[in-house]
Amino acid sequence: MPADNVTPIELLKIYYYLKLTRGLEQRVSTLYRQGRIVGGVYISAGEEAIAVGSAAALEADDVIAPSHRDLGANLMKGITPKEYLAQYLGKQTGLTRGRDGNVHYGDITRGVIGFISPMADLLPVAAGVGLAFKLRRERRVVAAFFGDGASSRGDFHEALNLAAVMKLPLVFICHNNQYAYSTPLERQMAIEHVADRAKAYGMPGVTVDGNDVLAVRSAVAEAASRARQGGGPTLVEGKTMRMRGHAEHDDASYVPAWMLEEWRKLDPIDRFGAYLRERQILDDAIAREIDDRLSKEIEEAVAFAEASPFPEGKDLLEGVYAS
Amino acid sequence: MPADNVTPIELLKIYYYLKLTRGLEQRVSTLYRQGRIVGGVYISAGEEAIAVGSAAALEADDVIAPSHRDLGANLMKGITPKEYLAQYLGKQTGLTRGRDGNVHYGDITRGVIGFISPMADLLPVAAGVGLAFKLRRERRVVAAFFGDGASSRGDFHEALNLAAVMKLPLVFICHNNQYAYSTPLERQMAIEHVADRAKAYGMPGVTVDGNDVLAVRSAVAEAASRARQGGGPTLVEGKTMRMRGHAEHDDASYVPAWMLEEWRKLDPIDRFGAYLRERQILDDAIAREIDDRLSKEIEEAVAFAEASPFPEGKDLLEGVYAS
Amino acid sequence: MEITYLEAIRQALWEEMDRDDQVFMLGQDIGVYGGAFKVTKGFLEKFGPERVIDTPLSESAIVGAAIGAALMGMRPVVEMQFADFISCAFDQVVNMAAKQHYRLGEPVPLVIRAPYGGGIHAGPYHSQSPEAWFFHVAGLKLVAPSTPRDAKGLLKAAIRDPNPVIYFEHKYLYRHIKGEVADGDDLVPIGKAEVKRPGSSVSVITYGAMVQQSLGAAEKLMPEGIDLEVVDLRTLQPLDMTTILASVEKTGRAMVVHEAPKTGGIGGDIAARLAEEAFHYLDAPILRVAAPHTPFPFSPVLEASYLPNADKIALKARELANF
Amino acid sequence: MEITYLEAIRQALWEEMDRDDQVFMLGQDIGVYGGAFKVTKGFLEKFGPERVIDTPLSESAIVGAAIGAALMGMRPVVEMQFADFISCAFDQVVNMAAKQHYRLGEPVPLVIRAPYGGGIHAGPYHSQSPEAWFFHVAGLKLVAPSTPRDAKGLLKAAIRDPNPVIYFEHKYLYRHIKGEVADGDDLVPIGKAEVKRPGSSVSVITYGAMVQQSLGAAEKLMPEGIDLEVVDLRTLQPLDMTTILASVEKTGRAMVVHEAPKTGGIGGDIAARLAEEAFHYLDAPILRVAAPHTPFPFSPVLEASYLPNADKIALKARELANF
Ligand SMILES: Cc1ncc(C[n+]2csc(CCOP(=O)(O)OP(=O)(O)O)c2C)c(N)n1
Ligand SMILES: Cc1ncc(C[n+]2csc(CCOP(=O)(O)OP(=O)(O)O)c2C)c(N)n1
Ligand SMILES: [Mg+2]
Ligand SMILES: [Mg+2]
Repeated sequence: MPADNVTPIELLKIYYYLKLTRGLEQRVSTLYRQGRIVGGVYISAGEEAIAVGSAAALEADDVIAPSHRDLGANLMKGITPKEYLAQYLGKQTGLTRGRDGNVHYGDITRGVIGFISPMADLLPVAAGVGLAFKLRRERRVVAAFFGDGASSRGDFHEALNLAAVMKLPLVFICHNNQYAYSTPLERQMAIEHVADRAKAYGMPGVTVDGNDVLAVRSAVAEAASRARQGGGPTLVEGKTMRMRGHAEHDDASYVPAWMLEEWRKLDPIDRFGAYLRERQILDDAIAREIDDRLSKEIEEAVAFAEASPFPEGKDLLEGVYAS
Repeated sequence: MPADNVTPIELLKIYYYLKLTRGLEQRVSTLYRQGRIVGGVYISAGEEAIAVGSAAALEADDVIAPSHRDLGANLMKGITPKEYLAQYLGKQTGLTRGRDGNVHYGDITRGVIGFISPMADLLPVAAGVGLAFKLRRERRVVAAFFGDGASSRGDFHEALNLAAVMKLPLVFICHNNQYAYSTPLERQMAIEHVADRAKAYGMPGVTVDGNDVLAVRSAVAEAASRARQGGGPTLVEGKTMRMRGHAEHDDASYVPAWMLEEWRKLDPIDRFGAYLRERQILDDAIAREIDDRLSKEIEEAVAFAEASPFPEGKDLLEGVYAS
Repeated sequence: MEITYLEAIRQALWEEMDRDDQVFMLGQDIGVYGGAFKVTKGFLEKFGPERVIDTPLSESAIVGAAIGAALMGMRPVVEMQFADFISCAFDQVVNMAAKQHYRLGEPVPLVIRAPYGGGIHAGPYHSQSPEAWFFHVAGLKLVAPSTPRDAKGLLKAAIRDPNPVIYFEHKYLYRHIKGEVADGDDLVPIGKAEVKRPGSSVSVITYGAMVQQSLGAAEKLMPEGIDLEVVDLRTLQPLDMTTILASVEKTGRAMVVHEAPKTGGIGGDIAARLAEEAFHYLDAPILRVAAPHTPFPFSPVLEASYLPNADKIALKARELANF
Repeated sequence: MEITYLEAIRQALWEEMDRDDQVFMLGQDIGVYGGAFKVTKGFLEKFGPERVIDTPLSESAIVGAAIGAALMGMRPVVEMQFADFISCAFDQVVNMAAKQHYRLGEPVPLVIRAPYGGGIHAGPYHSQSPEAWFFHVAGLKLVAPSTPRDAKGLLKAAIRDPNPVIYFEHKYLYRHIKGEVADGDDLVPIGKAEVKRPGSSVSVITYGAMVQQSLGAAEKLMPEGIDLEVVDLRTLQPLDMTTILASVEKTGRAMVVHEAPKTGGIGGDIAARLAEEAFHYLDAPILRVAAPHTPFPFSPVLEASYLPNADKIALKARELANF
């Protein structure tokens, strides 16, 4: 694992966010099974390292354009577990005040572009945020996430091309998790690496082990630093695996069992935990302390969300237009 | 010039269509200047070799998806000069019976998908024609044309990716004529060759001298033969130059004069003519005969188009739906 | 035997695929997975991967490719995973598919299945009812069945129609409504409305999921002596004005009900036509019950407030009856 | 001094760019070339390439990027080369720009300039009037000026508005209409219609190029003692129902006129609202004069038959006045 100059405190922070991501999503999955969630549930289990490693490489005032498996990055940008859970429950205290659901939230003031469903739609928008930085001579970077599936959409192409031509400060980050819903890679593209698509735009394309959080961090840090210096965008692909169904209603029986077994051995949190223990940054006591803090934070979030009010029907018409 | 096994008769046919294309377009340009044309006029002067060379590489039952500078290919597929001129004049005898104009015509029964304005829109459609061939086990190929500018559109990306994944019998052919309207290549893409975009799809990408009609023919023939044998699509880029304005209203003052001068020396018809003379396939007598035949054909077409009636206003409502 | 709306759609697809080997399906996750709503479960096994095509995540290419295959005389049936994503293929639908026959006389026998509508707690991007956009576009036919029988009969008719047909299948109805369907070829003709409940007081002109709600309103109002006539449009384009006008001539009172937003919805057009063509029969204003001018909201309270239902319809119908 | 409609647009852009350095423009060929219609001629020289950005041929990326910059508080003004190509950016407009404020409370101060409309012999892909699609989408504002003064004042208001505004500028009017504009900041408020000609017999509710035609119809009918009131909507969304209703209350007769196809056009909504809200004032059916349900045709004869004009308006207005 390429630790670069990451301090132990930072390493523990990364560990914390990896665990928080997994813990929160597991909790939401349980709530889903109990029928306490409105709508579908999208889990990033097994690929948290891409979101967390990427966000760990950014500066505080950088912006992210998350996709649907980037809870870890959202949390690192300051979205709270309470907001996250309230969103899933359709509550007034969620970031969309119940107007939108599940993973469709964001807050531009905290540097998170609000995710919407149509895959790859955020990529041109992210390019525009980068354009604003460029025009204003701000040394800020946008990290824009998407899946292997999303890379088949026209908006992916148009956005990466635009960013490359205009040398915008972007890092495009792909969760290559082998599937788009039920569709395996070989039915999505005739290339091996999504990073190869970078060649069509004249930008660097890098493939990393997406389950190695420090490898992701390092690749994104390098790309972000280049972008910050005016060197234009980079495409970073993290190879990983979607370890659950597309959403929690999907048992993913179309995924061969051996694939999941192989990838389970590469679990990014297990691996990073082992690494931290090896480097003696983590031990049982710290791990327990972290786990305790996490479960407290998660349960508080659940309690908060469940206690929160629903939006009121009479508010329906408000806020369609800004004034 | 890679003549492969092209017979003298075929070579003369290619020469004829190059000259016919140029002659017809020059004639339309003159009519435009005389105010006898409805709407804009799009000319392929200097890049006829791409359309003609490509069409010369196809079998009779192959299909083309032309773009707006592919008159040469349309003619070779059997669209007549009369139909072409009637279209420009908005006459009932045009292929769209006056419902559409200038270069927006086609005839699927002759293997020409009707071109429409939004750039790159025909590429997915061409893929679908290729899909029909594949599903029906017909050994036919689709040649789909587009410009450098069109390659920035989402539909370009989606179509090439789909064709590659499904191994469809397509040859994607780019007129890289250095400009999209007033926009030079470097503001459209950060790569040198449009053919590099093939790498994003796992298909072969070939760059040829677009002003060498036999080089184009040879590259397309190779790609078509691969496609016909189930080997999937290829991207062929012909380097050329748009020698006139985007349309005839545009004086193209944004194009540096030296560029036009350089490219004029590479005129595809002059070069091919010289080659034919060298190979003693063409001489003054044959050239004169061809020129005579051409001017006759062109003038007949003009006369036909001018004599043709306009569509009648009362027909406006007809044919919106097929029955 | 009573079957669900979803099963009726499945049967229509199955029988048409069986009947005509030129019918095939393209879409995301329709093969191994059987479609996001499992409409095409079992089709891959029966008809094979050449006729049940899992595509990359590329709506524009999917529709474009279907157009291409249709131009060659095949009968593609496209599944949009959600109608919301038809926005990503909008250009192909309105500029390519819709205009082809008018321009060139070439039929495009294409069906786009658009799972639409709300009531399933799925928020702004999985609940929209976008039919009005297409209602404004000449060259498209639009159908929106409300019962299993119509669902089956209209889908069969759509597949056999030589025009591009958008088939709006309501997601809420999939499993919420059951009914008889005839065996074999019980085609429901495109362009024919059906009076689902005869009545004398007020004509309720509606379609899709609002047919049930309107019938519910009729039940509610019966004890008050208000007798609603419920006209189910079934086909939105072309509109069956004969049936609509006959109903309004009888009742003298008209309201239009749909789930899509009122502003710019199809109801406006129907009301406008009545205001012009039925002016003499009308004893009261024409009312519309439809969603408000906001995005589709997620949280159940907001969704309930947003969607028209039997109570809201009854309220307005009473107002009208007592006018 | 009288200036053209085009010059008025140019002035508004120029003055707003000058006033606020957060205003910038993106589009195809707007820089060196000055735009397909030369609206932005001279802007590159004055404001430099960072604020007058020539983009690749990528409508979706252009709109998406503008949304991103708007999210950061900039004031992007996008030029579509023709309104017809907004179909290629449809998803970004309706799913991203329109819903952002409702979902997240984040303003998107974006202007899309859409050169629309016919009468210029430009056929199906360079003549469309697509405003009705967007009228159905909550979160967008739509303006469509008919005079130089409104063109200038509304564009300034649009640029300062915190919402996404589509600015429909009519291509036929560009150089066909002249008028006075006030010096300096003469903003025309969004949401206010204007009675362009007071009259007592019939209210003609219209916008865009049809305002002139309606005024022409009024002239024609004067000698017959028929006195048209011409209400110019100017803003299509939000509709100024107060002004519309006041006019209809006065005249008791209403017709709606627009160039876009009648079926599914905005006129349907206006007529429907009148049929509901003005039932008591109406002495006659509400008529609509608009284009028929066909694609926009190319040939001048067909185009003349297709487009509404003063004669067609006068015919219907006479019918209504004599009702
Ligand atoms: C334009 C569009 N089409 C279809 C969908 C439905 N859909 C949601 S996620 C998904 C698969 C996405 O795959 P990928 O981008 O690889 O992300 P992953 O879910 O694997 O993380 C699909 C088809 C969508 N959201 N947007
Ligand atoms: C989607 C779309 N946007 C804009 C236009 C307007 N337009 C017509 S041709 C053109 C430039 C095309 O450039 P290129 O593809 O390189 O072809 P060339 O004209 O150079 O042969 C533009 C911008 C269009 N037709 N379609
Ligand atoms: Mg994936
Ligand atoms: Mg070009």
